[in-house]
Amino acid sequence: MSAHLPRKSSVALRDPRWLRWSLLAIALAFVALFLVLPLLAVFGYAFEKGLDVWRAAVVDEEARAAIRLTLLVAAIAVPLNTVFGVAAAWLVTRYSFRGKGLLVSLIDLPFAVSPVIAGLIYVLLFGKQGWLGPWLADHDVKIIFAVPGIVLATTFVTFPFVARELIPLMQAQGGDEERAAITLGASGWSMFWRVTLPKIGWGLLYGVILCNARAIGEFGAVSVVSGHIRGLTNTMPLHIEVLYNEYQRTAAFAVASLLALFALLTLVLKQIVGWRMRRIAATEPDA
Amino acid sequence: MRPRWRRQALPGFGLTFGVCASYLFLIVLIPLAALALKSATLGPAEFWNAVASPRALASYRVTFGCAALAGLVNLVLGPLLAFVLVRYRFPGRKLVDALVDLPFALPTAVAGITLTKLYAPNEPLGAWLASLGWKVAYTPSGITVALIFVSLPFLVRSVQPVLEQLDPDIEEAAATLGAGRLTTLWRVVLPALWPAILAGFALAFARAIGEYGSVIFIAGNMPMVSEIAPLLITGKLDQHDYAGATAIAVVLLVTSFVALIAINLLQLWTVRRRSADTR
Amino acid sequence: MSIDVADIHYAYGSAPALRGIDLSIESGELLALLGPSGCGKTTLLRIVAGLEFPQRGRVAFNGRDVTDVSARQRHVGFVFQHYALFNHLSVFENVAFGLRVRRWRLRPKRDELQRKVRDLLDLVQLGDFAHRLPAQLSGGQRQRVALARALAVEPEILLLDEPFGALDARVRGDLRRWLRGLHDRIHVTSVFVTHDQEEAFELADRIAVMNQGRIEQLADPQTLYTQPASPFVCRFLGEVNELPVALHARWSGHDEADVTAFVRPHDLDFVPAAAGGARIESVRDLGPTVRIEARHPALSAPLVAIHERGRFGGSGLAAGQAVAIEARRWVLFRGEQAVTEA
Amino acid sequence: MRRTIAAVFASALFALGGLAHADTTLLNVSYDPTRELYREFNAAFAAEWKQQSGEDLKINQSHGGSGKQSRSVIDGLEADVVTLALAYDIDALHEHGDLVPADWQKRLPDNSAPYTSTVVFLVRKGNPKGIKDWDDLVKPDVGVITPNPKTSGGARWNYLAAWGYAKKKYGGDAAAQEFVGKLLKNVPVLDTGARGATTTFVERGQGDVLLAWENEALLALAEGGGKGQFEIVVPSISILAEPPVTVVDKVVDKRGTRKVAEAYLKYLYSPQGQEIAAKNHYRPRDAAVAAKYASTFPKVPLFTIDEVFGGWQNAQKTHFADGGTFDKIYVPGAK
Repeated sequence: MSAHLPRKSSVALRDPRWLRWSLLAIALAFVALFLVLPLLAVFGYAFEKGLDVWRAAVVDEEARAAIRLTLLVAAIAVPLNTVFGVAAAWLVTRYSFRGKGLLVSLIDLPFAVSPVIAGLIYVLLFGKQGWLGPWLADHDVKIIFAVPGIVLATTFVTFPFVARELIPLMQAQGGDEERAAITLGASGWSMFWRVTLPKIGWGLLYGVILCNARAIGEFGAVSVVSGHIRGLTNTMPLHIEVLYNEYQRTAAFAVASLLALFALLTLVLKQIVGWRMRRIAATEPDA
Repeated sequence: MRPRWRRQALPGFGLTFGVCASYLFLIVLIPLAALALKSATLGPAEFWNAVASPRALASYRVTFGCAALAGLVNLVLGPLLAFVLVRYRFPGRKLVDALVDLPFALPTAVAGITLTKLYAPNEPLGAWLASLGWKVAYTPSGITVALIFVSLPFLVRSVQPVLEQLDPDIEEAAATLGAGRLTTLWRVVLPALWPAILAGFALAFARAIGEYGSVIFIAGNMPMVSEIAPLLITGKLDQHDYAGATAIAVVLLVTSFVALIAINLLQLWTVRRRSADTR
Repeated sequence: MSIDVADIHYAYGSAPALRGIDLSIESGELLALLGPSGCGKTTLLRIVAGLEFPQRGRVAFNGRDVTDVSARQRHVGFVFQHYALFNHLSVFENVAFGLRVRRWRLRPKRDELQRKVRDLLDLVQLGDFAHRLPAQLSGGQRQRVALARALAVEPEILLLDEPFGALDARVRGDLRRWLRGLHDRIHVTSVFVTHDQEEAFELADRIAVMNQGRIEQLADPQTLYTQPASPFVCRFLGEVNELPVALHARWSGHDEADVTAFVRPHDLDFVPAAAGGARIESVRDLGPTVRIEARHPALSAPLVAIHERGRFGGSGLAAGQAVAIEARRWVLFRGEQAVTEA
Repeated sequence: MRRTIAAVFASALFALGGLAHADTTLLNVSYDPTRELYREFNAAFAAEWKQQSGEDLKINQSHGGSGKQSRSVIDGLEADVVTLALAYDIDALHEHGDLVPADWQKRLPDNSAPYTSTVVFLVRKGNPKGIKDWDDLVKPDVGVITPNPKTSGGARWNYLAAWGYAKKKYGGDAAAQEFVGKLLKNVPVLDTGARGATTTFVERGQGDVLLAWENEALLALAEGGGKGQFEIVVPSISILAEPPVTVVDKVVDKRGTRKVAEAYLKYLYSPQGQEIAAKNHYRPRDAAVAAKYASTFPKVPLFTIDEVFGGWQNAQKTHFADGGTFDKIYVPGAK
């Protein structure tokens, strides 16, 4: 890993002042208009009618149920995708086998699928009119319009995040440390816990953070399979939609502000982890 | 004879292969197979009617048009932002850098209602724009704004690392050859970024085609004018028209798939060209 | 522990990397696998270590077949080209790794482990660096940590993949001599891979020269140099002049049309002669030696002679001079076959 | 880190437990504008039921476009009762999953519609465009907001109301088709649901007049974004909207909730239920309650679906099926 930092001292790389200022101005105006303004607006609208209204919206029983459900769904989908992501990254970066290209494309597939379609496929599969619907109904298994369906749709949508983060990382790191561990007599698990996990730790955390952010915020897919039962199958984003449609704009923005807060937290964590990863990469001996 | 050559030196092939294959089958392949089978229940003529009805065609126009337009805006501003972030030092740079990922982190529904309210004609910003004759909310402009927001990080984040890794020697070389700064940026730096820019564009486009949460609030959802294809799918679902919904889903899937394949080919090509350069 | 490799075939996909390798390495020997990049030498080393599995052929340690034994159970020490140190562990923990992952019953006690690791660190002269992280070490130090780590599990075979490849020239020379000394002390059967013939000559008891997935010649350094088995070996071991029959028949005594004489620059002489056929093109003083290049109309490449300064002093050669070609020592090849002197 | 994970899991399990545990529950799958009505009604009925049977009852609500809700129930959303915008959407439950018998509408009084409504106009304060009756909606500079009849039950009522007016006034379906076609040309936004259309008009400031159910219009006056910014205009003639309710037989039999579900719907017809409906701007069936709220609900000549269109099945087939009249006359974007 050789990161060429631009030599700031080099006169040849210095842009003329007018160019620098205009590029900077355009970029910052863009950021202000498209990123900062909406972010501030969420909080602005949320506290428009004061702290009490905000508090009331957030502690409302249906809001609390939505928060619980959202956390539950993330708590199931994210670990599943983490295990899968690590396994997939290991498989793809450590072995060569027939069909590997196909596998990588399949991992990417959910990125290319509209969330609405992600919901639709589960309806086609598990809905009463779907392939497994009648069987599920006979055995009284509820998937669609219940928590399992929401978990499935979320899992589908957030499926590639951890794997996508780990594959390039592990590709760059190479497997020599693991091979060294094996020649030193380590077992597979011992190699994984003692060598691989510490090696990929921050990258893994990075992927998990992204995966989690998306899992909590998923709207389209969940909307199709949720059934919108208040207090039961409404996640936070769906609850926001409901409030929004009920003239409870301030309440909608109050719950949205929670999610925005969470997004900010994600950004901070992501920045810290990214910074750690870069530092580790910088101290690693040049390969 | 033992298939000895299949052995792998590192442990875990069987385990990880098993985990990946079964997980892929359960979560991705079987549901998608359901989609394919369902669309296959339509005859060719019915399928064509579903995917090529005037309303469907209009929704593709809106979806693909707005996605492409948003992609184009980001195609210019994304790399510009990446350039400023990598090359310039200014107060708040780290903050801006972190903020670029906001659209990834912010749930789309939140983005949707916020942008809608911001640009609605009865709010200050929307009113001001409307007084200039530019209605944003509830028009394709609004959809484009939402898609610019959603796809912004793709362009920035795909260009940024390439720019960071770009060897400053080539720029200095251009300077020693007498090129002005603008010429250098235009003829030396930009060409080096093109593959990353295009890959970012394709990703952004693929994402924007399927985007739902941030768009439906601001779209106005007028058939033929501001109705996006994903909404048409839910609309068809609501009318019990599963096959029709599936048919449109197939069109969307294929399109974003083509975009993704284009990315992969592009990356393959870039890697090849780069390694050819160094050899 | 001796190593026997028989009829090894290996291919990456459809590209063959090894095509029939037979090799016997004696116990306690230090053997070099020498060859250009892509010749398959690293693959062969990894097959011996159990990091790759050949499509065909056998590997035996001390006569015991280990072809299907995993790397974990082969008990060999392997030093990776880029060391593959565990960056999150201290130098001490890197070396101790192999001991810590042993099965519970075989795991050494705390004190014993401490002592063993300390001894090894002293052996590689890194006693003071035990608590550093790999990132805080120089390249040569990392290399020695990698070596100590490999030795910690008391392997009877030590395999080194381009052990000095990532070091700068000066450190490389020092470390090379140090490693030779170490091997003389601990006598573990060692195989190392290199593409640097000087390194192979300085370190190895025997050298296997590899080309395109085959062993071209296996011999001690002197034999290799004086009696190369093929034009490839001859060319790979250093600069060489290739003379067609018209230019060498006079002194080699061979006059078959398809025999080529290979002459090292040190063994080539240019003798002033009006009808010699060659003409001196340049004379360059390189300090201890003088390099003389001459052109012959029958050859596309220039002829090169390198003489010690003392010897050159008397020859009086200068650019433009017409010369005849003489050789003091040569090797003859007919096609790929060596022509043995009758 | 490990502790955080443990905490997340613990809370997740707790949440799951919280979801799984409940006493008797009912799920009422309803359409958009009934959110406020059923919020109040559910509380009232739960109290009533507690008194009657001593059981704790939890009633869950799900709202959305009527057609979409019907589809969800067909797909397996386990609704004990459905309270939708129009009979056609409940007929679909019979057609597509045999969830209710064919004659479901005969099981309760008044076509199984315990409350009714009608289509009125909501205009901006002071009625700047001077809208008085249906004819004013087809004037060239008037923006009309109504949801998409393809997805919204409420919108179908609006559409049919306009059609019925024109048919009566100008005589015949051809004239009506031309009238409705002109009206649709004035629609700048076609939302998917009734609530979405209200939002577009009230909050987004689009259009000059909203075609809305009376209850929705009254609610917008009472609670919508800008109180005192709107007026209701009652046209000379309108349609009688009868949103029906029914027990979903397959579900209640499976879950053993038939008794409470039937009681729930019957309670809608009780004076208390009628009172709540009236308070939430639905026209009550009960004469006594109706008299009490007479001032809220002006007298308008109302025609029914059966009279003008020969029932929902017919209306649906002629007007809203793919390739039907709506598809023919709606040329969006063409202004």
